[in-house]
Amino acid sequence: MSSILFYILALVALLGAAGVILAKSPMGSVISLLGTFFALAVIYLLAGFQFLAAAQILVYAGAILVLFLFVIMLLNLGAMGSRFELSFAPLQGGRARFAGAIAVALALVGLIAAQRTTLAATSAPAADAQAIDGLEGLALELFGRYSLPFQAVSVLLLATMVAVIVLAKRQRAGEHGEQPR
Amino acid sequence: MQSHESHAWLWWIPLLPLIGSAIAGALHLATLRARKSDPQASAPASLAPWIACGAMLGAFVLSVTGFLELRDLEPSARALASTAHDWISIGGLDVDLGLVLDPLSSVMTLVITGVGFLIHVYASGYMKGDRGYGKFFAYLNLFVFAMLMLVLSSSLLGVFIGWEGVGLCSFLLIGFWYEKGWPAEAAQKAFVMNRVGDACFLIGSFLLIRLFGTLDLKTIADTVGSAVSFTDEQALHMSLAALFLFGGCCGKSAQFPLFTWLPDAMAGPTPVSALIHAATMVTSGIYLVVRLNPLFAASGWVLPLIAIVGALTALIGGSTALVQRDIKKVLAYSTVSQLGYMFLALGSGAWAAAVFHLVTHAFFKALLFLGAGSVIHGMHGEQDMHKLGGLRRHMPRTYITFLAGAAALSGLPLLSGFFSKDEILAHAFASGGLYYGLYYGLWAVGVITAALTAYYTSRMVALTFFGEERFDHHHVHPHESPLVMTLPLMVLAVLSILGGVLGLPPVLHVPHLLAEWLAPVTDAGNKILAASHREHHLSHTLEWILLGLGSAIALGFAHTGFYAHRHGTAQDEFFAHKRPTLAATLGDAWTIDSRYARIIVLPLRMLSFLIAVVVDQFAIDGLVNGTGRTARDIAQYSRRAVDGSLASYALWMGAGALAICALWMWS
Amino acid sequence: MELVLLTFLPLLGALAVLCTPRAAEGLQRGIALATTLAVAVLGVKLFLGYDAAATPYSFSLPWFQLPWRDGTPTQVHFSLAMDGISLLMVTLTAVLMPIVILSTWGHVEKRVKEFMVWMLVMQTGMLGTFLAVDLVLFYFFWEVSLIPLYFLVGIWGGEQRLYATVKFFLYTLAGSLLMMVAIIAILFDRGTSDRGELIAQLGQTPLEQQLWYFAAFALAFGIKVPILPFHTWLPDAHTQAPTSGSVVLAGVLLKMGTYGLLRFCIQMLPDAAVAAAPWMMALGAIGILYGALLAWAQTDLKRLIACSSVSHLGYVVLGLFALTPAGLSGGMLQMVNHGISTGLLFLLVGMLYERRHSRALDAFGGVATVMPLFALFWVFTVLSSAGLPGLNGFVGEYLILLGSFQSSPLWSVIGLTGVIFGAVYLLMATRKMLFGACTNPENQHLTDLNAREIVLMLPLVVLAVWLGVRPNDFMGKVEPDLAKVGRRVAEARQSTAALEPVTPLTEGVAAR
Amino acid sequence: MNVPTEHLLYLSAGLFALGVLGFMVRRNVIVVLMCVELMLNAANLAFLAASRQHALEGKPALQGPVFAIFVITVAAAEAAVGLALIIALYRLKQSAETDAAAEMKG
Repeated sequence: MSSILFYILALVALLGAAGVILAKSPMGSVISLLGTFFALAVIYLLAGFQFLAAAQILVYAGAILVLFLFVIMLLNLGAMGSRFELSFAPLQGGRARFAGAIAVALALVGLIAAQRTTLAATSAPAADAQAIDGLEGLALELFGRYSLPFQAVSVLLLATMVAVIVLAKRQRAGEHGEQPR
Repeated sequence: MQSHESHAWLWWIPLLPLIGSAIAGALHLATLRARKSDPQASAPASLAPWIACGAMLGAFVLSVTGFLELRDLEPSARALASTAHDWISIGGLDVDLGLVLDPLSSVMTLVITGVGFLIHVYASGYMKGDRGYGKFFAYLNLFVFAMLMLVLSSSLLGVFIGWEGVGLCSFLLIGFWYEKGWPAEAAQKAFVMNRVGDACFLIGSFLLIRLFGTLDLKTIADTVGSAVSFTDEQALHMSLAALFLFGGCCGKSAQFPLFTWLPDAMAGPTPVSALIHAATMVTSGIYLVVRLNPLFAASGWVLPLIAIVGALTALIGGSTALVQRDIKKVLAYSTVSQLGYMFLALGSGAWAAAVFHLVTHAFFKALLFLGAGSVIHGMHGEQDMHKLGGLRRHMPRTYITFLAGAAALSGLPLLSGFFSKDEILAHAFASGGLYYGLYYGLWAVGVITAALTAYYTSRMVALTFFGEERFDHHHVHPHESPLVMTLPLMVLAVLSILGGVLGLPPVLHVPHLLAEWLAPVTDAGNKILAASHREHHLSHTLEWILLGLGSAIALGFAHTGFYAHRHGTAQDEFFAHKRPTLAATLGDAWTIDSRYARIIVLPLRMLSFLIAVVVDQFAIDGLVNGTGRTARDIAQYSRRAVDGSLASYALWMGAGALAICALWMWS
Repeated sequence: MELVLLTFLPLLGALAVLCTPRAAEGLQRGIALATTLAVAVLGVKLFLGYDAAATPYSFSLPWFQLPWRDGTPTQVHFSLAMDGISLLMVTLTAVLMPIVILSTWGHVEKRVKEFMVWMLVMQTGMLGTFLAVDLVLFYFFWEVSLIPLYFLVGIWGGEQRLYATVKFFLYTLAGSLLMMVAIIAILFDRGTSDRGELIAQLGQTPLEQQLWYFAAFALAFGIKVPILPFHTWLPDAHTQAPTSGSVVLAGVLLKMGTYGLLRFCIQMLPDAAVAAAPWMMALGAIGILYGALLAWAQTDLKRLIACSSVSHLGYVVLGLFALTPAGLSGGMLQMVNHGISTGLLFLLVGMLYERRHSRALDAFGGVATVMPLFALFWVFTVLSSAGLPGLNGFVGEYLILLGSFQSSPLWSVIGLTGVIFGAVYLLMATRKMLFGACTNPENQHLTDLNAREIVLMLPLVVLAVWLGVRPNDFMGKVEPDLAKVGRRVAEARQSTAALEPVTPLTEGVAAR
Repeated sequence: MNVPTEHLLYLSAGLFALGVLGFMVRRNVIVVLMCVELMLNAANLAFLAASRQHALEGKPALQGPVFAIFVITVAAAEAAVGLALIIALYRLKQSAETDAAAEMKG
């Protein structure tokens, strides 16, 4: 029964992704992206990655998408739906076809790669009920072998915050009259 | 069997002229500054001729003492060797420089220093007042040094030092009056043609090294002389070596393929023509062949080739001299013709006859050149016979001596030219049977050329000294040359007349002095010739017939030539008018020289232009600059791709990702 | 120890010149001349003191280490040594430099300080190249000698000096980079970059690999020599270089190429040399003819001499790759001869250029009447360059042609025609320039050579005559080492039956 | 769910392809950023699919989820910076068009 659910969710995810591209206004694409994220979260759940499903929802859907929403609202891009008609129009014909071809080719490559991975035929998965990413296993892994990357990521986040503040600060200086060059 | 103690004094023979040349050169350079201001103020330089003549006299005296010392030794041991200085011992090549005075080289040194001394004395008068007075004598002495080295050296490389040395001096002396422009071109032509000959000479020397491992002339001659048999590979190498050495001789002795430089060499002062282009340098080819006569004798088909080339050159020289107007050109072509005779003698195996003709030719041709020089000197540089005439009254001494020389050249009986030339014809006739009668043909060519010689000599005498005076009198006042010039003429005249005594024909039952004297050198060659049954004897009757025929031709054609031209240039105009094409071709030495220019020089110049501009500039350089340019173009093109639009960057990123995946897929 | 002094004395001189104030040109010239003279004296002392039998001068110091396979590091040494082969070239460099510096009095006026510094640095580079034993050190000095010339030609050169100097620099650099690749490959293949050991060891590397090393070295040195297709930089570099630059370039730098060919391509890789000999001889012989014909069509005097250098070095290549004792010794001797005769030619052209500021052949005519002393020196040099017996050119040329005749008569004969063309273009230039009537008014009042210029040329003239008359004094010291190379090559020839020379005739003839 | 891993990988490939397409085609910077997020998610999915496969074969390998976590954090950081840039860009150009920012021309 759950495998059918997987195929439905896969379809939802693909449609959501298509929606992101085809949506007329950024708001539309944000919403379809949200749909994709939820579909993926459930897939992770089905595949036995409870923690990651939660992470997916919390971080991706909760934090990043909200950030996108803020920005769209801040710059009230949503309203300028009409202007974006032009922007939606894909690039001149030639480029679009070229891009399409690249995308299709990449998809093919992905498929072939998937094909080629010599995965043993999956007999009926015994029980993917209990979570693969059990917390204590994950924590041992994360803070054991991967402690260095973990620290690195923390530094990365710090750097990001500094960057964003600097970018933002410049804005305020802008308001005091002199145009930021 | 060589005399073991070394004769260091031999080195003084070549060194004296060298020192003379150095001093004369130094004097010339010293007075350079002085003469820059006042051209005539060359007081110290006037010492130069005395030094030069002194050096020549010293060398002559030493040569005579050497000759006498040789005469005392018994024939087989006649060789005075000097200590050999180790010149090159590099890379497996051991060449030591020594001097050897043996019968052949003593004859040559006597001729060189003797005739040379006379010419030096003559030149001190002829060149007086010339700006480069000291320089002239420096070059002349340097030439004699090189010639003596050529004749006395014991190894082939020593000979080559002299060989190119004389080429250099002839270049310097032909181009002596370089301000006039065309002598410089004649000098360059002479040097380059000699260089062609020298290149063949070098190849010959390589072959000799490969065959004999050494370049010492004595060992080579002895090895070939004493060898019983040769493998055919060795025979091939020997004939090739002989051929290439003969190529060298052609270049130096102005034989058929490489003779066109000699007439142009008349651009130099007359004493130079006398010394270099009549008596000494041009005879070096004959000296080399006689020196290595065993090699040439043993090299089968090369001897007939030499004979053919000799006869052909004789004919070309003789026929061209018929129509020349410039007196020195007549003598130049006559020299070419007489050299052809000598090589004809060598080709028919008569080594002594060739040397005999060489000696007599040195006497009468030097005399004729100096005579012509004194005519030119008297006529203030006029050389065209059509503007001379009737000079016998103005220059009696020159006239008489010139007459003696002309008689000897045309082979009038009892004179030196008669005996030497007819001996050559006799030998050619004697070996007539060989190579299905080739030599009979060559003998016939020889006889025809003898007739032509008599004709053009008498024409020259008639046009110059007889008939009405064809020069305008108020400008030109012909006068007799001073004693210092005419004295050598007289000495040479005596030698030309009595020269015949050196080699009287056997029919007179008198020993052939020169043949006996040269016997130790030429025996090996004659033995080999005899071994291959090419030895030949003439019955007495045949000899008398030949002698009679020779004198008849000489007298007859001399007579017709003289009377045709006694009154003036009518005969020449008549001939030019009736047969213009023949006159033209003959005048230009069968147009060989112009053909060389068209067939060899022009294409080479075009090739060099082609290489310089097309291949070098365009192709190779183009390639080099091209790589530079293509690099710049690629950069230019790729710069355009970066046009700032994010979308295109995204596209390139996508394409890049795809490329990497594809690569990964196929790897 | 003297070798280090010899190599780095010029560098000290350069430093000394650097410290002098900019304006004190006289002082700078003085220091430069003094240094070069000191080097010359030391060079001659080393030459005279050199005894082939005794161990050659050598000096070695560990320089730096490079990680090699499985941890054991290879040690690159700073090692200099002077044996027979480099003896002549070191002495020539040492002797030539003071003459070059003395010649700058006439034509270098602006920025004398940098000029002297660059000259002295170049001398260090050149001496180092000839003395270096270690491959890496050789490459280091090779580059040190290359860079100064870039500035010398670039700053003090003629009109299109930039084009010429960039072309020259990139061309030579491209070649030398390939050589560096080969050096690194050898270093990591054999674990040592010391030439002595390599000579012993490289014999075992497979022929195919040896051929690759040979190709790399031959290309780098071929560009420098220059061998035929890579010669187009030489005429441009020479025409635009200042006189002293041209003399050094022709006198020594070109010989680094031929020295390299002898040292690395023949001595170190004999099997490959034997295999490639026919091709190299072909290039050499055709180079002679090509260079001669090229020179014949030139109108610029310096360009003509540059093309004649291409022809003369064709001789050296022909000689070296004949791989016979005569060829090797001839090649070695011709390297020195070419340095002397072409050096003299460039000095003379420089003097003419200082007076007349033109190099075009047709701008002159009848110079001999106005400058007889110049004419004397010019004709002397032309004869030495054309190989007149009795002067230096002949001995080298004869040995080369003899040596190449022993291994392949065809190329020797083609090279021999070069003798004829050699005379043609030199005499053509002499005739156009010296002889004929002095019509051009500017030529009428040219001043003849002054004392400095004559003193400048005397040592070279004396050397030319001495080499021509008594070559054994110089080659005696070189013979043993060249004989070793000759034997080594003969063995290689036996083992690779690829090319056997024309079977030499039984010496002498079936004696009686 | 007994879905074979290939299918998960097909889904991931599909998502990735769409993400790339959007990334290249869309002119609006924000949408481009979203497509980037989409691509990152596709990568996450692939990681987890592989991890699942190992778990099914009996030897659980936790590299997959750990990497997924890192990908998420990086995506978050990237999105933050991207959006900050967009705001700055908007301040400057009053437009979020990709063609607006063309000063970096070669």
